[in-house]
Formats: sequence, C-alpha cells, structure tokens
Amino acid sequence: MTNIEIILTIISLIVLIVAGFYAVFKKDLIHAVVATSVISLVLSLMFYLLQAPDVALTEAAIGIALSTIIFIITIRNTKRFEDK
Amino acid sequence: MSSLVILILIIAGFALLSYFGHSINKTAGNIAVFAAAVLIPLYWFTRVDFSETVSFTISGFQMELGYNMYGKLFSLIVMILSPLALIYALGYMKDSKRTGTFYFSFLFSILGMTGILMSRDFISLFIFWEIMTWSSYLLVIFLGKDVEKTGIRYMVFSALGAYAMFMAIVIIHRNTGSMMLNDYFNAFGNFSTGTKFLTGILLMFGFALKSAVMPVHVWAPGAYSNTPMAYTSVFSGALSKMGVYGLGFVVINLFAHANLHFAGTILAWLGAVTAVLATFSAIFQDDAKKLLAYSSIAQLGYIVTGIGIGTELSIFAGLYLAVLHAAFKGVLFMAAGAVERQAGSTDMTEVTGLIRKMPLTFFASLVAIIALAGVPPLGGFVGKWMLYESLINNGNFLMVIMIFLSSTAAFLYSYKFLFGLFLGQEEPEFENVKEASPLMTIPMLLLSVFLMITGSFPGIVFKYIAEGMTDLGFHDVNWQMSVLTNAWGDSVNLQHVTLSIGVVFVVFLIFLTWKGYKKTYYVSTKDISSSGEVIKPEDNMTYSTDFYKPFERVLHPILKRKIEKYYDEFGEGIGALFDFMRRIYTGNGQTYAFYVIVFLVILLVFSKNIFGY
Amino acid sequence: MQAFLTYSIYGTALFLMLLGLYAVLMKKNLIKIVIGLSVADSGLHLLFVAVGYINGGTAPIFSPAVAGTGTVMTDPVPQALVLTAIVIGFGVTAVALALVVRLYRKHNTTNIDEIKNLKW
Amino acid sequence: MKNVIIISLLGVTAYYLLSAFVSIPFGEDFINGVKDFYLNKSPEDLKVANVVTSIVVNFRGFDTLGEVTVLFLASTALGSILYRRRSSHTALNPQRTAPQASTLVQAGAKVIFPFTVLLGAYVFIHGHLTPGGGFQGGAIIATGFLLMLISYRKFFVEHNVLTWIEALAGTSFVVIGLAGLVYADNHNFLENFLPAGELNDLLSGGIIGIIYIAVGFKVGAEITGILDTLLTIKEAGLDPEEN
Amino acid sequence: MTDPVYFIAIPLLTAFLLPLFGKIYKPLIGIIPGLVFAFTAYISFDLYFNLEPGKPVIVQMAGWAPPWGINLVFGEFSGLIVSLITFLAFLVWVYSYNFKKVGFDNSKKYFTLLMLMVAGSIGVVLTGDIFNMFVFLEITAISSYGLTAFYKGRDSAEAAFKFLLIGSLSSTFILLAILLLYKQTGTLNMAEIAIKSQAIDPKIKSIIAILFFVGFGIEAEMFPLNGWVPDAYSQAPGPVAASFASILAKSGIYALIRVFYTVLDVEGIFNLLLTAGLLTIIFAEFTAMRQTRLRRMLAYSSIGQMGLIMVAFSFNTKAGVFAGLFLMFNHAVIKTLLFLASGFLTYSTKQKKIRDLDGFGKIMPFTSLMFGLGAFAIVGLPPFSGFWGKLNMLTATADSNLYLVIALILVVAVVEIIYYFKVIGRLYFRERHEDVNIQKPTWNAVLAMSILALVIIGVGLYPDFITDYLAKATNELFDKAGYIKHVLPSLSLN
Repeated sequence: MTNIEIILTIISLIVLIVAGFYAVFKKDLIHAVVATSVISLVLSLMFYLLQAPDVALTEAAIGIALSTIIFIITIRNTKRFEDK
Repeated sequence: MSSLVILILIIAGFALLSYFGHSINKTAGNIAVFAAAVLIPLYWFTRVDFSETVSFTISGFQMELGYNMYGKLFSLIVMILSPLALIYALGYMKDSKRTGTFYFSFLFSILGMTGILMSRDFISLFIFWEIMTWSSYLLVIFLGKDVEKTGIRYMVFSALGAYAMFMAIVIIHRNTGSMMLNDYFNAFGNFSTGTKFLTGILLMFGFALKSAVMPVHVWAPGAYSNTPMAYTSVFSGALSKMGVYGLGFVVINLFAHANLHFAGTILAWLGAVTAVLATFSAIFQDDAKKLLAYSSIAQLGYIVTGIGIGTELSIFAGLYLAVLHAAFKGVLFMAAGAVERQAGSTDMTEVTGLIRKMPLTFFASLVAIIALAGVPPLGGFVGKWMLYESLINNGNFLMVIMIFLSSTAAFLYSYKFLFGLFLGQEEPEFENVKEASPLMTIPMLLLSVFLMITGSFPGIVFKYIAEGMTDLGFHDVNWQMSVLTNAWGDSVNLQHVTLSIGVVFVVFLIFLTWKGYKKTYYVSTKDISSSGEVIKPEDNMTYSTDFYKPFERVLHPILKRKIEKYYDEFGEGIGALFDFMRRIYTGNGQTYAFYVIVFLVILLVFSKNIFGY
Repeated sequence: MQAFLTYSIYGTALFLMLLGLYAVLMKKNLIKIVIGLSVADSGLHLLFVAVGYINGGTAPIFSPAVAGTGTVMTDPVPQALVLTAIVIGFGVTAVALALVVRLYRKHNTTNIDEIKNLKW
Repeated sequence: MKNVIIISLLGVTAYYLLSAFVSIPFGEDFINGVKDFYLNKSPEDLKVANVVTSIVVNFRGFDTLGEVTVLFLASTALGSILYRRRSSHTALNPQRTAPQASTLVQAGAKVIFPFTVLLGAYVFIHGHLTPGGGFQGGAIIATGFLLMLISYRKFFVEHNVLTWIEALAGTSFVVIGLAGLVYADNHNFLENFLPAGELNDLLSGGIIGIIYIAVGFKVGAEITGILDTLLTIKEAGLDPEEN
Repeated sequence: MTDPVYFIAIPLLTAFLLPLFGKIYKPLIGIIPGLVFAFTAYISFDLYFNLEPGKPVIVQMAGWAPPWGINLVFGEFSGLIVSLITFLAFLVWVYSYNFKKVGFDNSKKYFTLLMLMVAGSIGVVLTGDIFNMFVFLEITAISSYGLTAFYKGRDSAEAAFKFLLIGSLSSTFILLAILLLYKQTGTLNMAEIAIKSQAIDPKIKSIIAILFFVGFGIEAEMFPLNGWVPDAYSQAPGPVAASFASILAKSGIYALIRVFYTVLDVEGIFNLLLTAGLLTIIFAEFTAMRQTRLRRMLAYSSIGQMGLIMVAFSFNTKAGVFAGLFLMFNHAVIKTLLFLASGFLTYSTKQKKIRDLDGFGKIMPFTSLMFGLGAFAIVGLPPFSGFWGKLNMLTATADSNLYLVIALILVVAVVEIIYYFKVIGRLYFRERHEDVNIQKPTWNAVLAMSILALVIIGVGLYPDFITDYLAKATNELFDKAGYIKHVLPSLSLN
C-alpha cells in the first residue's frame, strides 16, 4: 500500500466508526439510514483500496442504493422517530 | 410357530377384534369379547407348551420368551381371573359408551401381564410392563372422573416405577452385556457393591410401586376406585401381582442369594406398615370402592411382607395369599360393581339393605369377606397361619404384632362393607333394585366356590406354589393337601375345621329360621323413635353413617397426615419451579439475542477449560 | 506500520460488527435493530475483504495490462465469498423490513418491548 | 446497567475475536491453499480475466446458484409476508404512497433510466473481464427501475414480464448447469461445455458469460420485484386482516 | 446412476418455474411440487439403497475436483438423512396439497418456500464445502422466515422476526468461523480442512469451534439459543411446523455433528454438547409441562427431543451415534405426525388452547387417534418406535458410565408423560364443550398421517427395518479417514 492509500484507509476507518455511531445512536431513523448508506459508501471505497473492485461495485450498488431505499420505504410506512 | 407367540398374537388379535367389533355394533363386539374370554384360557390350558422357549434378536438385543414355573403360577391367576372379569364386564358394561376402547385396553393389559410372565429377558419384560401400564392407564381414566388427578397420578407413579426398572436394565446391560434375566442373576454376585445396590434397589422400587407399597402407594386408592369395577377386579387381583412377581425374584434371586437380607427386611417392614396404615384408612371410608381399594393395599402389604422376609415358608405364605387375594378381591370388586350398577352407588351411607334384592351378590361377598378376614374355614386363614408362623420363626415379633393388628382391624372394615351395603334397613328408594344379571353373578359365584374349596383343600394351590418356588431356588417344598403343620408340632386338619364350622353354621341357620322368621318386620331408616329431636328428611340416618366414629376420633391424628398431601405439595412446588423456569422465554426477541451473546461469551471465557489447550 | 494497520483494520471491522450487535441488543426500535444487523454485516464484509488482502497485490483481474506480468494478486476467494454474503445480507434485510411493516400494522408500534404476545 | 453488561459482553467477544484475527497479520500472503490454483487456472483453462468472476460462477458456481436462490427467496418471502388475501382488487389499481416527484426529477429520471439499464447490462455482460458481474449489473438495473418507480406514481412494472424474466433467467441458470451433466467432459453440474475462447475476449469463458447474464436478469428482476412490493404496500395504519 | 445434484437442482428449477406453471393452469401449483417431492424421494431411496457399502457417491461441481470445486457427498450417513428429509417432505406435501385457506396465488408462495426449504436442507446435508453449507443454511433459514410469517391474523410476524433476529446472529457467527477457518487453512473444503485443522493453533481452533457451536446450535434448537423455536413452531402453518421439526432442525443438528465429527478435531466440544443438551432437555421439557397451548407444548417437546439427540451425539461413541440417529428418525417421524394431527385439532379454535380440545376424541376420532398414537410413541412407550430409540439411547448412556444422565433423562421422560397424557385425557375422557366447530381432515391429510402412523408402528414392532441402515450410517460418520480418502483421493489424514 502506498502512503496515500494508507492515509485514505485510516480516514475511511475513522469515518466508518463515526458513521457507525451515528447510525446506531441517532434517534431520527432517516438520518441513521443515511449514516448506514455512508458506511456502505466508505466501505466500498475501502474495498477498492483493498483491491477488491468487484466487492466495491456490489457494495456500491446494493449497500448504498438499494438497502438504503428499502429502509426508507419501510420508515415511511412506519414511524420516523425512535421512541424515547 | 411357537405356542407362546401364538398366545400373544391371539390376545392381541382379540383386542383388535373386540375394538373393531364394538365400533361396528355392540353384539358383534360382545361376541368377540366372549370368545376371547373362553378361548384365551382354553388355549393357555390346553395348548401352551410350558417348556418351550422362543428367542430372537431385535435391534441387537437378544430376547427370549418362555415360561418357568414361577411365572406359570402367576399366569394361572391371570388366566383364571381375567376371563371371569371379562365375562363379568359383558354384563357390567352393557350400557356404557366407548366399550370398544374398554375391551381393547382390557385385553391389552392381559396381553401385557401374560407377556411379563413369560419374559426371560429385561427388554421384553419392560415392553410388556409398559403395555400393561398404558393399557391400565386408559382404563383408569376411562370413566373420565378425576382425569387430571387420579389418572395423571397413576401414570406418573407407574412411569416412575417403570423408568426405575428401565434405568436398572440399562445399567445391567452395561455390566453384563446381556439382557437376559438369568445372566443378571448369575452375574449379580460379581458386581461391585454399588452396582448391586443400584440395580437391585431400582428394580425393587419399580416392582414395589406396582404392588402399592408405602410410601409409593398413593396412586392406588384413586386408581382402584375410579376404574370400572369390571377391570378393578383384575387390576387389584392380577395386575398388582405383577409387582409381587417381580419382587419375588428380585428379593430371592438377588438379595437372599447374595446375603443382602436386610434389603428384603426393609421391604417386609414397609409391607407391614402398609398393611397397618391402609387397614386403618380402609375402616373410615364411606365409599365401598375406596374401602376395597385400601383393603387391597393392606392385603398387598401382607404379601409383600411375606416375600420380603425371604424364608421358604414366608414366601410360600406370600404367594398363597397372592393367589387368594386375587380371588377374593376379584369377587369383592365385582360385587361392588354389581351394587353400583344395580343400585346406582356404592356409597355405604346411601345404599343399604340389599340382601334381599341381591342375595347372590351378598353370598359371594360374604364368602370373599370371610376369606379376606382370615377366619376359618376359608382360605385366608391358611395364609395367615403360615405367615404368622414364618414371622415367628424369623423372630420378627413386632411385625407379627403389626400384622395381627392389621388383621384384626380388617374385621372392622369387612363388617362395615357387608353391613353397609347388604344389611341394615331397607330404603324405599332401593325398592326396585334387582339382582345383577347372570353374566355378573356367575363369575362371582365361581370365584367364591374356589375360595370355599381352598378353605379345606389349600393343597390344590400349594401344588403350583411349590412348583413355582423351585424356580426361586427352593427345592422340595413340603405341602399337604389339607393339613397345616408348624415347626413346633401343632397341626390342623382343615377338612375337620370346615366340617365342624359348617355343622355349626347349618345348625345356627336352622335355629334362626325356626326362631326368628315370623318376627321379622321391615323398617326404613327414618322409622325410629326419637325423643325430642325431630328427624328431618335430609338427615342421613343410614346405619353406616359414622360407623366407626369413636375409632376415627382416636386415630384421626395419625391418619390426617396423609402422604398424598406431601406428594401434592411437592408437585405444586415443582410446578411453581417450572413456571419460574419458563419465564426464561420472555417473549422478547432481544432477550433471546442477549442469551445468544451471553452463551457465546461464556463459552469464549471458558474456552480454555472446555478445550483444554 | 503493519501491526498498526492489522489492529486498526481488523479492529474497526470487528468494532463495526459489535456496534451493530449492540444496536441489536440494546435498541428498542425494530428498524434500529435491522439497521444494527446491516451495520454488523458491513463490518463482517470489511473483515472478509481485509483478510483477503495481500501486500502489494493487485485486484485479481488479468486485464491485458497485467496478464503475464506475474504480479501478486490479492486473494480472490474471500472476495467471492463476500459477494455472496452481501447479497444474502440484502435478502435478509428485505425480509426483516417486511416483517417490521407487518408488525407495525398489527401492533401500531415499532418498539420491540411492546411486541411480545408470544411468551413463556 | 444493562448497557454496561452488554458493552462488557461485547468487549469480551471483541477481545477473543480480535486475538484470533490478528494472529496472522494484515496483508501477508500466508495462505497456502486453493487460491493459487484459482489464480492459475482462471486465465489458463477458463480464459476468464476476472478471477473473482470465475470463482463465483465456475469454481464455486454452486454457491452462486444458492445466492440467486436467496434473492428469489427473499422476493418470494416478501410476497408471502406482505400478501393480501383479496389482492385481485388492489392489483388492478394499486396505490403507491409516494407523493408525486417534482418535474425536474421526473425529467431527469427519464433521461437517466435508459443509461442506468445500459450500464447495468454492460456490467454483467463484461462480468468476466472487468470488475462487476451479474449481481452488480442486476442491482444497477434495479436502481434504474427504482428511480422510475419513485419518480412516477403511475409507473408500473409489468408483473407478468417480471415473472417471466425471473423464471426464465433462473431456469436457464439451472438448465445450463444440468446441461453440463450431459455435454461437458466430466459430466458435472455447471461444468463448462462451451469453448473457452481467448483471454480478455468478450466471448471468452464459455458458460460463465451466459450464466452471468442470466444472473443479471434474475437479480435485476428480483430486486425490482422486491422494491415494487415494498413500494405498493398499503399506507400506514393498522391492518384489519391482522387483528 | 442418479446424480445427487438433482436433489438440489430440481427443486430449485421447479421453484423458479412455479410462477409460470401457475400461469398455465392454476392447480399445477399444487401438483408440481408434489411431483418434485415424490421424484426426489424416489431417487434418494433409489440411490441410498443401491449405495455400495463404504463407497459414498461423490460428485463435483463444475468439473473441478475437490478441494477446488464444491462437491456433494451422498454417503451412508448423509444419504440416510436426505432420504428421511425427502420422504417427510413428500408427506408434508401430501398433507398440505390442497391448501384451501389462502387460494392458489398465495399457495404458490407457500410451495415455493417449502420446496426451497427442503432443497436448502438437503444441500446442507449433502455439501462437502463449508461455505456452501452456510449458503444452504441461509436458504433454509430465509424460507423458514417466510413460512413462519405466512399466515396473517396470528402473531406470525412476531415469531418470524424473532426467528430472523436469532437466525441473523447465527449466520454472523458461522461466517466469522468460516472466515477464521479459511484464514487458517486456505481452503473451504471440509475434507481438506479436516486434514489441515490438526495444525491450527488450538486457541484459534477453540474460538472457531465455539463460533460454529453457537451458530449451528441456534438451528439445532440448543438451549439457551432456542427462544425462537416455540414461537416459530406455534405460529407457522401446521405442516410447516411439522417440517421445521423434521427437516429444519435435522439439518441444523446434521451440520453440528458433521462439523464436529468430521471437520474440526476438537475433543472438548463433546462435553460441552452434553451439558448443552442436558440443559436443553431440562428447560424445554419443564417449560412444556406448563404450556396451555397445544402447538407451543409440542414445540417445547420438540426442543427437548433435540436436546436428547444432542446428548446422544455427545458421547462420541458408536452406540451414542446410533442412538442419536435412531432418535432423529423417531423425532422426525413422530413429531411430524403430532404436528400434522395438531393442525387439524386446533384448526377451528381461535386460541389453540389445550383445554379447547376436550372430548375431541369423539368428534374427530381419526385425528385424535393419530395424536394419541404420536404421543404414546414420543414418550417412548412400547410397542411404538419411540421406545427403541429411548432404549438405545439409554444403553448408550450407560455404556458411557453416565448414570446420572440416565436418571435425568428418565425423570424428564416422566414429565413428558405427564403433559402428553394430560392432552390425551382431555381428548378422550372429557365431555366436549358446547358449540365447537371442527374441521374434518381432508383425505390427503388422512393419507399422510396414516403413512406416518404405519411407519411408527412398523418400526416399533420390528426396529430392525432401520437398524442396519443406522448402523451403517454410524460407521460412516466415524470413518473420518474414509471420508477424506473418498473426497480427496490424493491426500490422506496423517
């Protein structure tokens, strides 16, 4: 790995953790879902960095778009906010 | 094919036949049942080859069927009592519903008993034992009374007993590599002490449970009295003898021969205690069926005592009592059933004065009661005589006292039974009661004839017992047709006794008839003089009400501590524990997930201990 | 550096996974629980790919530029496995969300504590 | 309190798992296993440039069959979870709850949609050459449909067509696999029975390309079906059938 | 010779095509799955009975020999289980073929899911590749979620959600374990892992073993991982609950024993399995006793049986495995019968309570008889097949010198007797409630139940019908070297 890649990796890891916290602890479910989508995005970047373009593409298509959208559809059919 | 297998198949076939016969129509079913009652004993007496053995291997376990003389003795009980009870049932069950199920279970329990007595290995013993158990369970709950309590209690205790045996069996298999009874008996001496005790005690527990020994007798009163009486005669007469059968070979073949006499002694003590306590409980029952049920337990207590002592004479006495008990308890339960059917109840505070309505039933009961009470000239006396002698020989004087106490107390309930149901004033409501149908009276009378014969010729039973005892290792057992002797030189010729008592009886009867016939007049229970106190119609003034009130007052403190109560409390406690346990399944999916993680973490933390790396 | 990367990447992946599990165990909202499952899956996928990585390796594709040059390639097997895992995870998520919708329509709530008609 | 317990439980788990994972450091070529065989055989025997594809479709093609099944299963399960007893009425006039999107979005969607589909098709057709393949392509196509579904309230996917595509694509996967039993050299399920072609050629890889196309169609149809099911569910509120 | 891949390929093919059949002619939706089940049952029996002793049929996928390709192993052990699964699946189809309650459109989904569940279970049993096993396990699991939530108007969604939650944890753990295994051995083929696993660092190996244990334990209904079981069993449609007991749980326990007997070489796991099995028995049976709903009671009883099976397998002796297989057979057949019978018994009662069944023996004689027979058999009363299973189980326990375990099993058996006989007492010896309406069993349900009853009685009277096969399967399971030799002729266990 080149240095740039390493730095990118580390940044991605940090973003992953932050987004993970956001996804788990945010009361607004739409925000949480967007955070999972961010996780997927960063993950797909990381996959690319880790020389796994196939996986990156899959994660991008499924994780970023489709998963997120089915979550959002469900949230719209139920409740947007977590109870206290 | 072997005659033994054919016997089993015949019984099973008749069971199915009567089931399907009854589902077609009643007559067809009854014909099948009657045929079974005739043909099964006929086949057994004429065709079965008692020297034959059948062995086969199933699922890797060797199994063997074959009679020995000891089993044959008990088979005799089954084969005489059950057909009579079946014929009786034809009359008794005439108007009931679901008779198909009844006869099916009845015949299957006969199958079970027959099988037990011809099993020479533990597997078939256990299989037939279980068949007997579940078929009798179906009969216990047949009337739908008290299903939850009595039925379940019966099944739980039976299962406990059976599974104790089961455990013993697998441990035996582990130690001998074989399932044959004989291999076990032969190898028993070489077992370690722990294994000896474990297997012996477990087997003993299983058998003792079936013979209703304290403190595991609690299933018996309910089960005996809730079952249709047609079956109870077999239940108490023959089925409980299976326990005696097993106790016989456990105590004798194992403990006596391996010098572990004290196990037998404990059993004998338990039997004696059972006899005393059950007798006292019987005295205070108002329901004739309950009374007989407790009386059965008490009688089984004597038998167990006899077996438990383990000397030649005591076993002889025990087995003789077992045969007699089958006969007289058979009659008594049949009589109670006849009364129940004809008069509608067996509650002795309601039903009275049936002697004129049901003279045959009364006569049979009278004979049976005399036999039960152990009074000369009938067979019970002979059994008691031998039992006392064996106890005295053995030096168990306390036990003699207990048995004596119980025998004496047995008079009380015998009297109560006879008086309550048959004597006393006639109630107008029983005006139209008729004698039971011949289908019911004939079996009773046949059995009472048998009882009368054994009074003067006990030898006809002794013969089989003596043969049977050779299989328990007692050779050349002495017996005489109708003379009782004892170790210290007395002897009683039973024929003389019978003759003399018979003469006295006849003379007395003639005297009574001559003296008192004309003065007899009938009164109802309410037709009494009262001074000051007015009798209301709802007052129960039958003779049997509070029959033994004074005794009851004295004995109440002892008897109120019913062992059932402890079992019930135990059961409730267990139930509460189970209720607590099932709260683990909280219904919250998250909690389940939490369990998963906890389990994972526990395993991870202890991985070093589990995998030992 | 190597050790640092090892710990940081594996650690982050496992952390993400356990964060998801935390949501599954602690969050009362059904959708949050499903989000937790999906986050846990993401962590797992990262773990798979990270395990397959080889220093200096290229993507396991013999494009004309690479073919025959004998370059080191990353391990393709975990990548193939994770492809399957992602698709399976998507399927499970879809089913879970459909169930959430059903549950919401029946109980009018998404709080898992209020949905326990079946117990004991 | 519960928080603490769970965090500590998870912490213990993390400790053990991490200790297991770090035993062999990141990025080291440690495994002496099947991967070398795959890296050798894929370009040589199968003439497939993308080794992941050759693994997914050929070496471990059976997994992929299972994977396709999982998606099919998910869409069926979704149908079975969200079905309505009297679906015949609502099927005629299904209501999508989404509000009408703005004109800009609609216009954009209309433009983007064909390109998305094309991109998806490209991805799965070139699955054996470049990164990507059936799943990715199918997912991309589904995204295109998703765009249309949320932009236009009246855009309906023809269920008949979806059913046919689904069925035929799945069937062709299995049938190609079964054909291997008959035509291929070793008579194995999913074995290649077509000429392998040249490396980095579009028509290389034998049945791999065909299977990936089938997978692409199947995945696209399944995911579109899933989205459509989820989008046409009734508006929020208690369901009378449930209670 | 039949290729074992048909067991999986044909149900999948049919599942994909089923919607099209439905478009041609609606009733085909009901008929085609039956044909498929009949066919798979036929070929599995054909293949199983013609198996050369000691020579499993091994097929490789895509022409790549193991360990590079995925292989299927149809040996005496896996073949036995596959035959059992296909046979019971066929009977479940016979029972549920005219599924009137929901109409054909929805029964299409039902049959598709059922078929995929069966195919998945068969895949789990046949496959020789650990990741492939995971994939099939997921197929089984997802179809089970769908089937559990199939009926509306019950708490089925709740049950399915719990199932899904726990099932997802299970798949997470299994995936982690597979990843660790791959990292350690570089292969996914079970035979090759079996060779290489001896060299794995024992610490890591123990973690792998624990992850597998928990993951498969969830499917095998192990305590305390079985919270989903009673809910799923009680809310799923009757035949589905039957197939959960006979198919899903079987594939779970199969995976568990395959992994620990063949693949991983860890001794300590067997004590763990024993403990877990005993806990499972105790908690399940004791909980079952206090149940008021029939299906829930059966579900807990089913868990208890699975615990017994685990205990049997935990002895790691031939007698134990033999007994375990016997118990598996019994549990599959008898529990299926019980669930099928309970389906009609509780058909029209809203609450599905046991006390609603008073006096049903009179009005539903056949179904009640079948239930009674099943109850007699499952508690191990002779002369039904349950007895032989229990006998073998207990002799195996005694051979392992675990006398306390015998006592425990027997005490629990008493508890089992109590709750089953309570139901029988209610069915036959109680007056029925007023205005009960009942659903007469359809002819196909009667047929399915009769076949099961015949099997139970037949095996009960003459267990040697199956003991030979069980013994062969036992030997095959213990012949680890043989398994490796057949799968990987070039390598061998050192």
